[in-house]
Amino acid sequence: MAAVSLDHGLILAAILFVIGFVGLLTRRNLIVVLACIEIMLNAAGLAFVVAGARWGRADGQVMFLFVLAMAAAEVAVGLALAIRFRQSLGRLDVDDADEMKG
Amino acid sequence: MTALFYIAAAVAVLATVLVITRSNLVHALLYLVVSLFAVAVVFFTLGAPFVAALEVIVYAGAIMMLFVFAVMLLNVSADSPLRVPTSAWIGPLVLVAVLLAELIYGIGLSDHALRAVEVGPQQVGDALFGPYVLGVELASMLLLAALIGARHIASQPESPAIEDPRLSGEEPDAPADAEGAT
Amino acid sequence: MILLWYILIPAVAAPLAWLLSLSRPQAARWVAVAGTSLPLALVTWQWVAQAGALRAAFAAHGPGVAGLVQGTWLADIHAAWISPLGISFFLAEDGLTLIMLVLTFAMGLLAVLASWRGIQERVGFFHFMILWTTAALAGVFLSLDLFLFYFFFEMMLIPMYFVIALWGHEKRVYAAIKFFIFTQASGLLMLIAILALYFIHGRATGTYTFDFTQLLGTQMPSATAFLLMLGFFAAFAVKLPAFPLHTWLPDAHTEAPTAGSVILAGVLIKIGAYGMIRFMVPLFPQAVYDFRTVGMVLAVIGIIYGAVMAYAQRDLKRLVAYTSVSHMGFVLLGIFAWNTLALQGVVLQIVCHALSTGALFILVGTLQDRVHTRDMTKMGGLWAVAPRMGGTAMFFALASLGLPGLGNFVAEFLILVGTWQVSKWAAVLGAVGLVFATVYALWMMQRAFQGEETHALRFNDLVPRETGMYAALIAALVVLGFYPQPLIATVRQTVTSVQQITAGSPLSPKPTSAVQVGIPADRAPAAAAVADGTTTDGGR
Amino acid sequence: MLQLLWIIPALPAAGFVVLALLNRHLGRRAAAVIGAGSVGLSAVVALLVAVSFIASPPPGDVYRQVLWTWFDTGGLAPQIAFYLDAMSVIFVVVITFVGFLIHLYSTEFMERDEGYTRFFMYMNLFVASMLVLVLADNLLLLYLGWEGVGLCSYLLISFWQRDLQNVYAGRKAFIVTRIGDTALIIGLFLLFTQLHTLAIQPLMAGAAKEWPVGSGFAVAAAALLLGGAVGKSAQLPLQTWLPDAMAGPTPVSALIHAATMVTAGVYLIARTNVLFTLAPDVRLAVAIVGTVTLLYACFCALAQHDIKRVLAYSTMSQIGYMFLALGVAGWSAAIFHFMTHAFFKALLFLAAGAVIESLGGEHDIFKMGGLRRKLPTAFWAFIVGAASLAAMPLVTSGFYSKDLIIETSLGSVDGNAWLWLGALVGSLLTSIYAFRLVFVVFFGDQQTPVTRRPRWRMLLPLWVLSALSLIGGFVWLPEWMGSFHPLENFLGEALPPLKTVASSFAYTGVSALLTSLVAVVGVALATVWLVESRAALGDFAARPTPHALQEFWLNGWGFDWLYEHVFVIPVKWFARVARNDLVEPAFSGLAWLNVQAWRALSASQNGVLRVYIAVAGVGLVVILAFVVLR
Repeated sequence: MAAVSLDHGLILAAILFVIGFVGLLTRRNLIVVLACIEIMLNAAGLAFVVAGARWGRADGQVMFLFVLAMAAAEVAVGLALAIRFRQSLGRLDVDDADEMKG
Repeated sequence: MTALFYIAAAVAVLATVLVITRSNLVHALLYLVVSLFAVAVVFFTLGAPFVAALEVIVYAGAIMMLFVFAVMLLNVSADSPLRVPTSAWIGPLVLVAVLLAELIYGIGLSDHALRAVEVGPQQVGDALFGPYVLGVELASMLLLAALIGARHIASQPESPAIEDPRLSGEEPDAPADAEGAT
Repeated sequence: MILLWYILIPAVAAPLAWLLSLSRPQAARWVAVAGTSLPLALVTWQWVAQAGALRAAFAAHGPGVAGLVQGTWLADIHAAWISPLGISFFLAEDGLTLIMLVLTFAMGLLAVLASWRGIQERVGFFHFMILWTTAALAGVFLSLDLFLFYFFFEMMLIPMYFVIALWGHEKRVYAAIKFFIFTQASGLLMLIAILALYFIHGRATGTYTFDFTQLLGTQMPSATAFLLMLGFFAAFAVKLPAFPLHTWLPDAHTEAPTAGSVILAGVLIKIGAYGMIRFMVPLFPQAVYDFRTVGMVLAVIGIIYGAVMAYAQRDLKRLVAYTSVSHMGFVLLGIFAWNTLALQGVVLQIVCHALSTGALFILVGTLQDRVHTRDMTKMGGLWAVAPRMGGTAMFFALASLGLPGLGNFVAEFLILVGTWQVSKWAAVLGAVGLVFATVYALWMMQRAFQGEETHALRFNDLVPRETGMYAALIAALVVLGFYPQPLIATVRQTVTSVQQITAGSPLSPKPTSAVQVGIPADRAPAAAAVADGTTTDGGR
Repeated sequence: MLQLLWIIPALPAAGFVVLALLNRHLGRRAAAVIGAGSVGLSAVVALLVAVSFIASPPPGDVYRQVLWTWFDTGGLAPQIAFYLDAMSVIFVVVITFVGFLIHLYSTEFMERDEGYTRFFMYMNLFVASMLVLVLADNLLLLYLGWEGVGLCSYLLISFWQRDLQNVYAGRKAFIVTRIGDTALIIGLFLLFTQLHTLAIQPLMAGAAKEWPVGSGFAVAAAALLLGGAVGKSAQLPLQTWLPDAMAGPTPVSALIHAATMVTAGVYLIARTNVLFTLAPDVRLAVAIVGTVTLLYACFCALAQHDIKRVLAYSTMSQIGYMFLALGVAGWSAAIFHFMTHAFFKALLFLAAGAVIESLGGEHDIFKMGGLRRKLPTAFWAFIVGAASLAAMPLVTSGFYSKDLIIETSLGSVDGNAWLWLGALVGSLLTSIYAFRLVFVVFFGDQQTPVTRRPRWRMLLPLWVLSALSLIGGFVWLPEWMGSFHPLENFLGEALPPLKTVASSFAYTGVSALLTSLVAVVGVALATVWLVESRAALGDFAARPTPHALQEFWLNGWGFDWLYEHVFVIPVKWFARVARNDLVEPAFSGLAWLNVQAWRALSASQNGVLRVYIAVAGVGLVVILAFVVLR
């Protein structure tokens, strides 16, 4: 059960985080942006759990739980905003939202 | 068990890569679900069964469902795929490569503990309602706020833009594009 | 307790003037007159009553540091304010402060009288600002707690900004903002210096306090001392317009209303000089000694550059403003010379400059009210139109060029003699500055008052109110010119005790030659002992 | 009686204050009475004090009256105190007496002028300042008088201030003298710093005690005092202001630019003669400045058209003689010449004033002519004045004082032949231009009609001064005319006696004969050129080189042009260039930079979300790099 080296767990979390970040930078569709944020949050949660596993304490998993709650809340509001976004701007392209420039 | 960890890790990474590269949105979401399941398996191999379960139930189950519903509601698939010229990928990739290198180097500095200790739901439960009881309350408030917020934002009066072209009987493709183009 | 009245009376009169003006606008003027003349009477009474005490303080204690530290003040209040931080409400008054207070209230009263006809709209609010400035100025001169000093230093800025911005002339907003930024930015540098001093002293002696008398002589490496001195110097050099930092003055003075210019020229720019004498040099004598050559160069440039710039101006008020730069160059020269002669000259120059330039500003202001322009090219031959005004302008132009027989000459002579003993070339260039002073003063008279009446301007000559003001100022200048001894005696105690504090450093050489520091020979050795015993040299 | 000393300067000062305060309400008559009266009273008191000083001399032949201590700080404690000794008695009497005559003259001369009260106000202030200058016990009080007279000279030169030319002349006078005053005040700094006092007598004693002959400090102090004297007495190089100072009314020129103020420099050097004996080469410099100036002024005077400018250059040259006398340590001789010069030069100026007034303000001598019969008093006054100026032998006071100086310039221990020769040539030229003036103005045919005839208040001073110009010299007869020289003995109490070389050529009969002969030859030449063959002179002057030379002399050897280009134009250029403050760009530049920075930063907010996230990513990378790699 415990032969897995924790470093690899952290490396996995890092890779997932990084992939999420790339997605964030390149995709222009709002839904995909939200998804990428989810990936990054998930990677962060993974890191917490790995840390908890390292010390054998539950704090890691408790933190994961909070991350989860926060992610859920974030998605809910995010998607609601997506709907409004779609209504007002017609398209879900993130680059349209640039009134705040200058 | 370690083999399972590596397999699951590989699946997770692959799935995540596919999420951000698929042009079709629904495929992307589904790959995301796969990735979440893979991560759940990783949790399991790391000796955190409670969290693995949670991952499956809440993350894959609830949050992804929200996404899917949103996709359906927003009728997104009809939009023109918002492709970014491949040249635009180079910048972020370089940045991210540097970031990854730093993270891995940082991780390399840690004390390379080998043994992952099993942490069952019992301990998590004690911790949750022990020192972290305040955290739980706050989380619940957060969720409540998100709930009301999402409901309020999403329920604005219908605005013409969202009318589904097909209902109004015109040619489905032309107006969508025209509409899309504005 | 009397010190509190000096700040409270104008401070209370300020809102009163504003409120009363809502019902009857003219009432604000009388409240303002009361708000300034009452404390003026108070401080003059104190001056007369305490003159004996001043002489006694000097005779009995000798000018030892004791004079400054152990409270042989004329009056002082020491109350805790924010004690955890070591901030105390510490007001104290000695000869120099007394003179500055007299000047503040006199100039305040003059400003109110000068704007009797000039200011018509928002009269109450205007007098609120004037009285608030006067209260803040009184606070600045009285406070000996560095934090309190900085508090009043900043508090005086806001009303002055409004006076210039609301009642000024064409480019008033630009001038007001420029004045505010210049003073505020340099004030912040001083704040940093104060705080640094506060912490250095705290760490060294364990007691964290802003009390100036305790901060005196804090030990610190000379490089830090130099930096802190520069912080203080920045603030005071901007206030006293020293050469490179003076560009705000012409704009502020030109655009300010008459009352604003009078207070600005009369008292505000004197805070720079007062601050240097009271705080900067005693705190960092060694640093000031290292900085002395640069300081003197700036002062001399200020004198000559100010004079030539005054000559170059077309705007009459701007010309008078640049004369202030030139005169304050003398003050800076005297402060860096730092011996009895120079310092007495500085104090006398502060008073005489306030009187002569204040009068010139009132004159130019009232002329502008009559002729509706400040441009000298549009004037000419006004002597024929208003001979009394021409005569008065001639008198004050002569005062500003340092004509012997008037106070300015005695001041400038003392400063230059004092500077000669420190650095000969500075005194020579300062004396050359006098020639340039003649150039601009006579140039002003020629362009504005003499020559042919080119523009057929018709306006009435001086009204009794104005003649009364000018007569008082003329009398003061002539008395100071022929018998300045009362003023010198009042300030003697401060001048010698301030030099005692810096006696350790090379800034003021050991008072071996009694003549140097003006102590009667018999007590020189005793004073020297006092100097060695108590003062630890600040920042050797 | 000596206690009344302080009243002498106090009276004119009081006159000034009264006139200043009641300016508007005084009629012409009242102003005249107060103006001339105060100086007259002061003259009376001066005479009383002089008589009592001579009759019963105070102990040590010195009387010191302290009024109050000016101020006392840091070792400097000047007192407002008056010091009366033989020399200042002479000065006070001459100033007040000649002053009164000129005030009386100007009551009529300025009659039709609208600034009547203002004129007498300034004149009274001038007399008061001059008296303070000559009576000052302290160099600082002397400086107060010194600047006071400079101020009054400015106020009076630009008295008719409607015409900007006069105002410019007044400004030029005040600024040029102020340059000299700067040298003087620096001298004061040096003297106080080294000798710890400014009271003249202790200063002189201290200097004599502490400074060896020729010591650096003595030379520097003497040179600086010479600088001040040169400025005020219009000697080279600060002489350009005197000819322009003629823009003022004629009584002003008579009082200030002939009799009193311009001799302030002579008084200063005579008063501080100890310093000059300690610095022999500076004293020699005084002699050289004197000689060069007197020759320069003679040549300029020959070429002038304006009657007053001729007299101005003549004053400059006569003061050159006084400087020459001081330079060769003939202190008393200089004072004697001051006295006689005051009489005949005031006479010449007042006579010129009468001529100008009667010709309705005409200044150009070539437009005058043939006034012999029309203005007899002026004519005879001019003859006496010119004769005294040219030092006609035996008859005029000028002969006794100027020839004494010429004799001393060779005979004194410190004299030398070159100085003597310069003085002699000067004497020749003086008599030429003096009588050129007389012949051109009073002989030949009349060109401008006489409109107004001077009345008694203008004529009386002319008569009195003519008398004084004739008999004034008998107080100090030369050796070969018997040993009657009371003035020399009287001045001997205050000033060191002249040390002479007994065997020098100067004291032989031949040189005395030569000096008096020179004056007569001069007059002869003038008569030949200007009366007999005037036409011949005219065409000689028309030829190119003499005309150019005349032009060159007319505008004072080009000094004005030189100073204009060396000093005035650069300052004006700098003023024009730096009109709105050289330092201003530094701060407005700061503001501009601020604006550019704002513009650049706002461009970075381009609204694209992904750019913002990328920037955040870069930030993350940097922070991680910093955290991880450290």
